[in-house]
Amino acid sequence: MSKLCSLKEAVAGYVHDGDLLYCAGFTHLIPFAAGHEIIRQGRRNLTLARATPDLIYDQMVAAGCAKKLIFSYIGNPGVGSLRIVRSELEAGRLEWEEYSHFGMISRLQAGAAGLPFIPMNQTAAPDLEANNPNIRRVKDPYTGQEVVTVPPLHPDVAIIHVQRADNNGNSQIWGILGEQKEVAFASKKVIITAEEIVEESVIRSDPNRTLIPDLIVSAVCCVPHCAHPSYTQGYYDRDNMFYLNWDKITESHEATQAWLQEWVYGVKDSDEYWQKLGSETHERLKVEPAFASPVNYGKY
Amino acid sequence: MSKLCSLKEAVAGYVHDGDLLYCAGFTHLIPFAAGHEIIRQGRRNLTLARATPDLIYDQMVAAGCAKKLIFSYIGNPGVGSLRIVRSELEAGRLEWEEYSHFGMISRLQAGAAGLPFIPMNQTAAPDLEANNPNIRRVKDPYTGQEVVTVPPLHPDVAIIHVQRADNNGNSQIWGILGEQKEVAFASKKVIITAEEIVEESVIRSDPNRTLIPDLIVSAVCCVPHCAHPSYTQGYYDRDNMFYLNWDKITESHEATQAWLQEWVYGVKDSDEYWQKLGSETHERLKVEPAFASPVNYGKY
Amino acid sequence: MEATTYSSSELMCINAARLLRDGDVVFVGVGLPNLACNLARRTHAPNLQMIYEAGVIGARPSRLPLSIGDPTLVSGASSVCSMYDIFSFYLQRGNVDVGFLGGAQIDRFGNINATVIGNYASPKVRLPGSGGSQEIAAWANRCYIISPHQKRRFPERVDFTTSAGFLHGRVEREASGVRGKGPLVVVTHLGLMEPDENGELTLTALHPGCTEEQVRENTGWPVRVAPQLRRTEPIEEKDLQLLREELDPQRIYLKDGG
Amino acid sequence: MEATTYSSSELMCINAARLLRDGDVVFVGVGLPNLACNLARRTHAPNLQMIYEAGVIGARPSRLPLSIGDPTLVSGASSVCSMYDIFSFYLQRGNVDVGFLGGAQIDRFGNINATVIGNYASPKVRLPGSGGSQEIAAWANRCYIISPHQKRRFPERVDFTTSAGFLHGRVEREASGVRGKGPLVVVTHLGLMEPDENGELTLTALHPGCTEEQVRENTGWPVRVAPQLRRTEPIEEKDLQLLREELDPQRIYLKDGG
Repeated sequence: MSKLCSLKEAVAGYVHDGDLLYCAGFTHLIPFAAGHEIIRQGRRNLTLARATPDLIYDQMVAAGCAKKLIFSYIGNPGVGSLRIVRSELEAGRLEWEEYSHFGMISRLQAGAAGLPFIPMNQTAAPDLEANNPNIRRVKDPYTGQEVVTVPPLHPDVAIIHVQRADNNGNSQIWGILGEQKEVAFASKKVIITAEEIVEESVIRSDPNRTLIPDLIVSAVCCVPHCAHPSYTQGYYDRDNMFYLNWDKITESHEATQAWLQEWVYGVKDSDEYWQKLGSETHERLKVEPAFASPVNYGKY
Repeated sequence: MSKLCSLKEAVAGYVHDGDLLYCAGFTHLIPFAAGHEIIRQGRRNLTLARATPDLIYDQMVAAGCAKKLIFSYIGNPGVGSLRIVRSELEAGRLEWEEYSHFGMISRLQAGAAGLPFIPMNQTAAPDLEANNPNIRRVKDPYTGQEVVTVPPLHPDVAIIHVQRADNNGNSQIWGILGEQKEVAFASKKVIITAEEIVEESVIRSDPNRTLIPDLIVSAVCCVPHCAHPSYTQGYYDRDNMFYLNWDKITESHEATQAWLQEWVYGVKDSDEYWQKLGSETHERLKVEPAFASPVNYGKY
Repeated sequence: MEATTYSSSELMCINAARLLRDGDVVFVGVGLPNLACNLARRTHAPNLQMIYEAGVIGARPSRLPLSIGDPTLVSGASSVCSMYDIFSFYLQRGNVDVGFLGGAQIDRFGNINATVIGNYASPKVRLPGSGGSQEIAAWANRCYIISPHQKRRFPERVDFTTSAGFLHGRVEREASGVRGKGPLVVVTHLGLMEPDENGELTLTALHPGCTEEQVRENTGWPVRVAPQLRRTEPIEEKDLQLLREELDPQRIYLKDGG
Repeated sequence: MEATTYSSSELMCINAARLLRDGDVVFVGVGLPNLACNLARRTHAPNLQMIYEAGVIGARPSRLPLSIGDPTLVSGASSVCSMYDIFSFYLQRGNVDVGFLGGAQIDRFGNINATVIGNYASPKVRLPGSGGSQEIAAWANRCYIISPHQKRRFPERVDFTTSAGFLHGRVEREASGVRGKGPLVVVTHLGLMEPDENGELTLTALHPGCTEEQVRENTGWPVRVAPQLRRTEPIEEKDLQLLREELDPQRIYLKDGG
């Protein structure tokens, strides 16, 4: 059953004001185009969850989409501070809920597994636990020692960018996997954005590569270059220059809003965005091919 | 650092009397050749853990290697009863510890994750829990509801058959994954048997396919056809005829011992065993190739 | 009109297939459940999703799988994952619509014994044990049981509860908080039994040519008959043909079981 | 003999590399730790295993990674897994020998603050937060901290304990039962500090040309000096050459930080 639709339709149909949203991807495959579409459609009061908010949430916060952030590391990776998010937090204008990476990812694992909590070993670091009532303790019934627990996270909607998917939503990812699979299974609805929509036979020739099965997917959108300025392994490189530029742009409120005007509100969709980036950028982000060794599944 | 050695050396060096052993593989990639080598080397008082003991443990129990079984399903898959194991259990000559599949696999997941226990939702089926003191309860600190727990399993040694590995032990598997990865990380030592030893560059061309990393591997053995009569996806088919024959053979103690004499004690190693099976069997188990679609990682 | 002849396995298989809805996600075992699912997929439920406990999702076996981990399940499947993932991300998470179950004993309240006949510590007969069924019975949205109708298979009370039906009554299952609705239909070669409001299995349908008397004789408790006892639809030639010619041509699972 | 000149980043990086042993499994962050590990792998520790929190194992980056999830970490790596797996199967399971840490504040007992300056609920400065460091500090067998030696970075007590050092003393960490041995060395641009039997960081070595006086002036507590104060080995030209010509030719991380 084909779930193919445009990103505009998917966001209109499945992302609502007040939702708990998880745009997945640990530095890799961050669905920037989906974030921009959400900004264009003017969503408000979202709770934005991501281990690393990254520029995508900095932009969404700057555009006024968010009321709360759930996170484990707020930085501009490899550059420094995430200025918008940081200043909103310091000013008390943005609610937040904070974990370590492992705590955050464990919430997703519990959510994906249908568990009411998941245990983690103690870390002896007391202060986050003291400040987050979601972090609790339970006694290990075998040794009597305490372990730390987190509850499941169940986003209303997850947006997950992948290298290739079929019409039904069976999705394959290679390179850094981050928390993509756990987010998909933890969430109530899943929107897939894919660099390429391929024949079902391509997916079924390599079932071990399928990270997300169609049965949990609500919508599939063909969105090439969706991840810029992050990257898609094998398709294009990370645009580090943009990560550096964002640090400058966000030094001023005016420059930030001007950027949103020009690059988000001012473009129709991700195709127009990509064209606007220009051939020099396209050239700079190109990658030479390097193929995986063949794998024989056999005809059975 | 190469860990390449013969299967004989690996068993001699890493499998000791009294060990808790886990030969991995859920119907796929069962390391029969390793089981036979353990029988030939006369190991005794082993605790044999496997979700499905399958013929490999039936044979090891018949050869007198085992004092205890940890399992979740004892059958001859697709055929019926596992006669040797069943009669030893009924006669009270073999100790046992029993779980559901999910309980068994959860013990491995806890072991692999370094956790003192793992929670599972309730199933309302009371009797296994009442008969196995390892199955306990804990109160979910969020809802106050009880969940069921199992403790980690940490085998002394795991034996894991894979399609291809490099000298260091980086191992790739495709097809049914079963509990291979969890067993490897849960165990104190890991022996890899591989259909093929390949160049490190083959493995590194497709890192997402690597299920087991070298850093937890003690020994790597090149053992083609190790899994017969089970199978290796893409390399040879399951020998269902043998599964049916075993059911007949094990109707009598004499026939069982005669089979062990001829096919285990009577052959030097897995190469001799495979040759002895003969060309008709080789032909019958051949598979036509069917390759996975190419995947481009890109040169970065 | 000449009567169609079929084995009791064929009868049960076709009636089990009828319980499946298009789009269902089914946790499949080998044998009759596998045949029933493939039959449904080839007839009224083309979008049936078959999931196997070995970690295979969306299998499209091109030959009859002879074990739960047959390589034909993998070739052409849509996804493969670990066993831990299939039990946690799929089954425990609530992504499985239907589970098929069987066992050596099924009792008045749909509880199943696949573990031991006699005492657990020193069993008279040691059976295979739970495998996946303890969790399937608890967490699949709907469960169906397939079993030949014999008195020894349908005792008043199982010797050992491997998988929960309605325990001592529906309220007990509901109080436990497990997510699945429990066994909704038991398909035998005589007819269908379904739980009443108290969770007790009652005869709700008879296959063509079968009688209440046969059911009473072959059930280990005084089985009640539903007020509106139905007849199951007659077996159609085209379903038999699919089973015999394409799905199990060697009659490995279709040889008569009762 | 002419004195070799180098930046303080180069000095810290080379001294950090010296702490690594051949065969170590290292949980690597970007920046100086990444350079230190690559330097060690290219010199005395060819079998160093580099693991990244993004889920990359056995990385062999062919260019300088600019983020923790740079694609160059994946191409040519030996394995990639999910973040849940890297934190549970690798770090929590005890498969990581060495973790590198840094932070805005490091206190007398090696506790690290990477979360807030001031009060948590209404912070003066909001820092990035833990990321992976809370668990690395607890569960890696050995931890090393790299930081420029400045008074504001080395307060008597951190404002917020993001990652545990020795808490209020070694016994407190040991009582907590965490598996790792805690911070074993703090590498600064002035020298090395190591915990004494009570877990208090004390000056154990000075880099060539640096003085106890400088260390005292730039530490926020009355720092003790080990009875056997050492000098670190002089920086070798060949290490500088590797860093400058091959590992960070654009001097992205090697531009002077102190």
